[in-house]
Amino acid sequence: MSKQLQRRSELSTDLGRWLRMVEIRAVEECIQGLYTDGHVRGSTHLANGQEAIAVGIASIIRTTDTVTCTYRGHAFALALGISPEAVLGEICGRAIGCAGGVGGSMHLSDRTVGLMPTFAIVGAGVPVALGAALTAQTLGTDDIAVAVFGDGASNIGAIHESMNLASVWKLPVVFVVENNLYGEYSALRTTTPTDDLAVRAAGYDIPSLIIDGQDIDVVRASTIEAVARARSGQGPTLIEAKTYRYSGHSRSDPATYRPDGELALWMARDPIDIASKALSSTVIEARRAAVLRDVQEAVATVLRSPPPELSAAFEHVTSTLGPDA
Amino acid sequence: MSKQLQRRSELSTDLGRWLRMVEIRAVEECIQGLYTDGHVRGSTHLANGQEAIAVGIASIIRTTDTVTCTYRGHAFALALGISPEAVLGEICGRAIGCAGGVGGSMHLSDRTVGLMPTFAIVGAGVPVALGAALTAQTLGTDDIAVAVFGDGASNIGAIHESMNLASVWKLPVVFVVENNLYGEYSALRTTTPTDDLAVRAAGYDIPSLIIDGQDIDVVRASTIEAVARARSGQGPTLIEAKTYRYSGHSRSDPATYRPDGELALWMARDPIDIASKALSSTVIEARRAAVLRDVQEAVATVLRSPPPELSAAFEHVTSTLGPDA
Amino acid sequence: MTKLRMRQAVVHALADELECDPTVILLGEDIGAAGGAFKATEGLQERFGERRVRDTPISEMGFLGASVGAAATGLRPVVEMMFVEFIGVALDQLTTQAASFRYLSRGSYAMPLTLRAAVGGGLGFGCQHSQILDHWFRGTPGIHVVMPSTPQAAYGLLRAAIRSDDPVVVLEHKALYGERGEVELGDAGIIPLGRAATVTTGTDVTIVGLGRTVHTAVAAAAGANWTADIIDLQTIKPWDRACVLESVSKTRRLVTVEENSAPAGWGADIVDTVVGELWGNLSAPPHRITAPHIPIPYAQSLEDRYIPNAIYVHEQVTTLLDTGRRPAPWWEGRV
Amino acid sequence: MTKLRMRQAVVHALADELECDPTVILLGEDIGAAGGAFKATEGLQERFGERRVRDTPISEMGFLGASVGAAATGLRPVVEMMFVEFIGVALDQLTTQAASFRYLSRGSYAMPLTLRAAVGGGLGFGCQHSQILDHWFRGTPGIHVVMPSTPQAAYGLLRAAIRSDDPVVVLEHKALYGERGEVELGDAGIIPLGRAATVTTGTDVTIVGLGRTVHTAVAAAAGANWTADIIDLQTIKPWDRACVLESVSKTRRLVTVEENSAPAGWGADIVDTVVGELWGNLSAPPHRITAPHIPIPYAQSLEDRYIPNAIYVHEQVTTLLDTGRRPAPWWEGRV
Ligand SMILES: Cc1ncc(C[n+]2csc(CCOP(=O)(O)OP(=O)(O)O)c2C)c(N)n1
Ligand SMILES: Cc1ncc(C[n+]2csc(CCOP(=O)(O)OP(=O)(O)O)c2C)c(N)n1
Ligand SMILES: [Mg+2]
Ligand SMILES: [Mg+2]
Repeated sequence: MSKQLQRRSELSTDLGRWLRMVEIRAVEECIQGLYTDGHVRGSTHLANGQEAIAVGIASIIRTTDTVTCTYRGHAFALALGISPEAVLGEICGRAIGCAGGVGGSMHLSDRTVGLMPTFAIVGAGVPVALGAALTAQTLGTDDIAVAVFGDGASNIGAIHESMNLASVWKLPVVFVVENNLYGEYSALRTTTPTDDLAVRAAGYDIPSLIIDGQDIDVVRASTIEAVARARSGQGPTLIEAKTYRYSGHSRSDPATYRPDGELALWMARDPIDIASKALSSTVIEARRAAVLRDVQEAVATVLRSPPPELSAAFEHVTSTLGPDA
Repeated sequence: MSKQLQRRSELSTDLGRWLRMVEIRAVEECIQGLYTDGHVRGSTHLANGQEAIAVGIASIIRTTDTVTCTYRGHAFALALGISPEAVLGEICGRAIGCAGGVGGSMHLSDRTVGLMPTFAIVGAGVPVALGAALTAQTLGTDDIAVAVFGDGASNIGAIHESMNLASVWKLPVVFVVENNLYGEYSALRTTTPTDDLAVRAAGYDIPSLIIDGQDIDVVRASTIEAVARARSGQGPTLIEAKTYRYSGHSRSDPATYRPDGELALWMARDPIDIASKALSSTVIEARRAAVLRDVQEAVATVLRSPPPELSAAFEHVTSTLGPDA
Repeated sequence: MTKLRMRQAVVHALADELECDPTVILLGEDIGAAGGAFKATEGLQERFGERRVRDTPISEMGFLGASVGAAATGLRPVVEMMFVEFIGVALDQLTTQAASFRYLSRGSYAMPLTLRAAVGGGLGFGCQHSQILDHWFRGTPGIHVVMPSTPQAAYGLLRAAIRSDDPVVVLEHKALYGERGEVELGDAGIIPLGRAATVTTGTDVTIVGLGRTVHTAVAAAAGANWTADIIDLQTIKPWDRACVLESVSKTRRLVTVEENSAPAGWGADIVDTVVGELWGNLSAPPHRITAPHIPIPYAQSLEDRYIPNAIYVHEQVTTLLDTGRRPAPWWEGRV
Repeated sequence: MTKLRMRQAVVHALADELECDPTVILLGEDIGAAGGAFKATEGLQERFGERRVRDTPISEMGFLGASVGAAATGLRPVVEMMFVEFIGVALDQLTTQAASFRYLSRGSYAMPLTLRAAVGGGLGFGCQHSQILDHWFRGTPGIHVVMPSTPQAAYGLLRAAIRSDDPVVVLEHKALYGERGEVELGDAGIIPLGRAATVTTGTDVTIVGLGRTVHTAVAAAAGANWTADIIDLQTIKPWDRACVLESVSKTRRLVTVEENSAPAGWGADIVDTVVGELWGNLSAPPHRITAPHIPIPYAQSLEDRYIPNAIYVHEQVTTLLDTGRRPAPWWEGRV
């Protein structure tokens, strides 16, 4: 079994899921430092605070299912099974990165765990997820697709078209909107007339659920329901997971636009804390330390590892005709 | 007063509106013949059966209001005040056409009556209408905009984005969906999961009305309500007008996809017939004959009139820099 | 060989691929029972079913995006865009998503996506339904672009496009759908991507055309006091350098004929390459014949003048050969 | 003169137009309190209010379309597209709607729409946030396209763009936002559309750059054994034929330097024009220096190599002048 599949299978227990959330949080905490030290270029988007959604979903779906996710994709990448080395390697532009260092933070992927290259254009991944669902429907497999997007993305046309299309064609797809209350620096209420986004599902005759995205058991339960509907040919479901990103939108955003106290309120409902309740505190402390050590080691490995060869830039541009010469 | 404004003012009476519907029907009936005789190129889209919507709306709004409408625009163009010569001239590519013959059937317009060049790309006119509303809101006039689109267009992204934007910004706009049950050769139920499109308005917190588009008085009443809301700063309304096009989608479509009897059912509720109920039959028969004569004369005028000069093709490409040289 | 109209050749190509590969599916607006706005999918839904020949809602971004996802996961979707301009509401999915999928996944995902679109002027559809717009796609690495000139090319290039593991844009000129020609069906009729075809051979000039302008060039050469290698480019991207360079090495003169205006037309890159490769071996400046840079006018007389026709191409080439200098375009002084 | 970073020059241009014309409004994502992703609208909402400096939902088609309608009816909207790639979800509104509005209304409606977009590579944003993409707009009649190289040009071209009654696309290279320069503010600082600027004069070659590559060219010429007319194109469409032709008439050699790859790059049309107009008066083949035709890679070493740099441009020009032949690009053999 590959390392990624092994990692994915670890999500079958409460402890395994909790540890993955811990790992995600730790990896993201390293990124800020790597950025400051000049190892991360461009932009990078942390999902700290949103770990329960990624891990909850990853723990339910199969590796032959497909996930399309956004630039805010570290959590999903790690949850689905990509290793910290491959994620951090990509973010730092190293050959060991999951895209060999040519993609960067916004384009993490690994087909063996079902993660398409994460999408840097808002909304773009949603119709693409429909396509994976269409393949399953056409070939008669019972694989499904999960399309993850943000509250801000809800206002882009691609998502409207996708909801309608998925409903008319009864595609096996689960729409997951991570409603973290902000799209970049804009609060939801300034860009969207309703507080809940799930209300739109009715216009497409799609069943919807509004859930607490901070509680992994809630995420899992609603995912089970939506996935069952999809696999059994009953079509799409929209899950709106209320959540929060602790950091700003991207590495350059101090998030001063948030009202005082809002962050604290959400941190009081931290998904890792919530999930820890079910676990014995002695066990988890030891295991947490191991995870943190592994993440530190991954960082060290990445920093020791070389950038891609120049030839990597010329590979995989097209299939047969060479690099589109 | 210009001829167009004069024509617009004629819509202030039941009789004037009825005559305009008669005129529209007559003009469109000529088009099929003009097409067969080789005077109409490309494609052209009749709105026969839908006249009450165009005339009803035109009779309520002001000439300083803006209308964006589709390629199926003959009815709106004539209703708003453009003359049969200018409409038919454009469709036949003559210099007297409202776009000087360079636009064609899909691009009718006249700024003096508020009609922007009609839109040949599905959905494209809807955000543009928002822009006219934005101008009014920004400059503090109480003009409004009307965005007309079809049932099929409801599934395109531009409309979703526009509904949301108009709602958040409380723009003075009236969305009018002419639900004629078909988008090209596709029945609504094959492309859209719900029978009513107005249900989507709730997702944007926009009030909506589902109306009988064949009864001009109903169209007028709902337009008055929506326009009042817009002018008084209370934001957009969605009006879904149930209607039917008697012809196929465009001149090349025999509309064989329609179930037997459907057309007859709708023709039994013809908008011109319905509107005639309130009028004295002796008056209307004489006036109808005059309108038909005028339309025949307009056709003759158009057929006698020259195509545009070659120089017309080079004018109005850009403003100052010449034809974008 | 079978005599077919171009639209029928398209139907045949689609049918043959649907037949021999169960992963091929078609998507587009009214391509099913209606057979497509240009009847280029006629009968296919009846034959292959509603699952494989899918009518879509009017949601270009949605169904093009879905095709991207389907192509990545094992299908070979062939998307019909009724008019190429409609890609303006969905371009992202082609040039940003499909084009970089393979690259970003380091080859894990292939992208066997074919996008057919009707293009070109001459039929009075007005300025928003008559363009070629190859420049929207030509600048993007990872995408191939082809444009057939004949029923055979429509058949052969489309089958090659569907078999390609990369996104291929197939631009079908709507004025050619009704044209007839002999078609070699079957695998022997497949035309590989990236190869031009020499239509006539001559000595004085190489004329490169694409789609409809190939016929314009042939008509322009008829009865001329010069003879030409007329090359049908077939694939615009990547275009066949070897074929063009070999010909121009011989004729020492190049003319490209396109229905685009100059600023972003495909001829410029060919002129540039020829200038670079054959510097010192040219007897006249390579020359582009294009349309003027104005929206395509509706009225017949104007649209007919807009599109480069055989008489104009004949005059232009003749003047070029006579004078060794580029002739002015017909609209000079108007712009 | 005031020393400003390019981003500040943009703020000044916007502020001056907002100040002197009440119909100017700004729209874009997070351009208000946040001051824009690149801080090129900083402080403007505070100064001019929420009605005139509007944060938009993430709805590019919606707010670009609304800007088209606003421009037609009396406002002068300036739209910020955070990254030029995002226009891929809204292109229709620019190239199909805005571009033909004046034409189809026979001049009744003007279209004073300005679309600013951040472009270009070098900062590690990856292949979907680093392109120039001028080719998306260059083929469309009715649209102008400019790209500033300095704070002065950013100020002057943007003010001219806002005052134009036509749609103007302003491409701002994100690597230049932080660069400083002296800026002449006020009306005297306005730079008319359609005019190039000669940055340095020389005798051996004319180098045409745009945006960041102007600086690359200047650096390449420093200490070279040749001297160059370095021309900053400023407006890509319509580009300044008179300026370029006059210079090449003198130097007899042309090199264009662009951050695009070759197939749809702007250099080709310039090469084509120069070849046509100055045939027989050139001492070397006009030459285009471009990036390779691959997605822009993320890793720094790769991205740095991707973008034409001063050393490479120096080598290329030197070889061209030495040999009278075009040098091969650095990636030859790799593609
Ligand atoms: C089409 C498009 N428009 C704008 C952007 C810039 N952008 C990147 S992330 C983002 C905010 C998205 O917010 P949301 O959907 O709520 O997701 P979140 O970042 O909160 O996870 C924006 C505007 C983009 N990448 N693509
Ligand atoms: C973006 C786009 N996609 C497709 C088309 C082709 N098309 C023209 S009209 C039409 C049907 C529109 O149906 P509907 O909105 O119901 O309006 P109706 O024609 O019934 O008035 C289609 C698909 C187009 N013009 N633009
Ligand atoms: Mg968000
Ligand atoms: Mg309809």
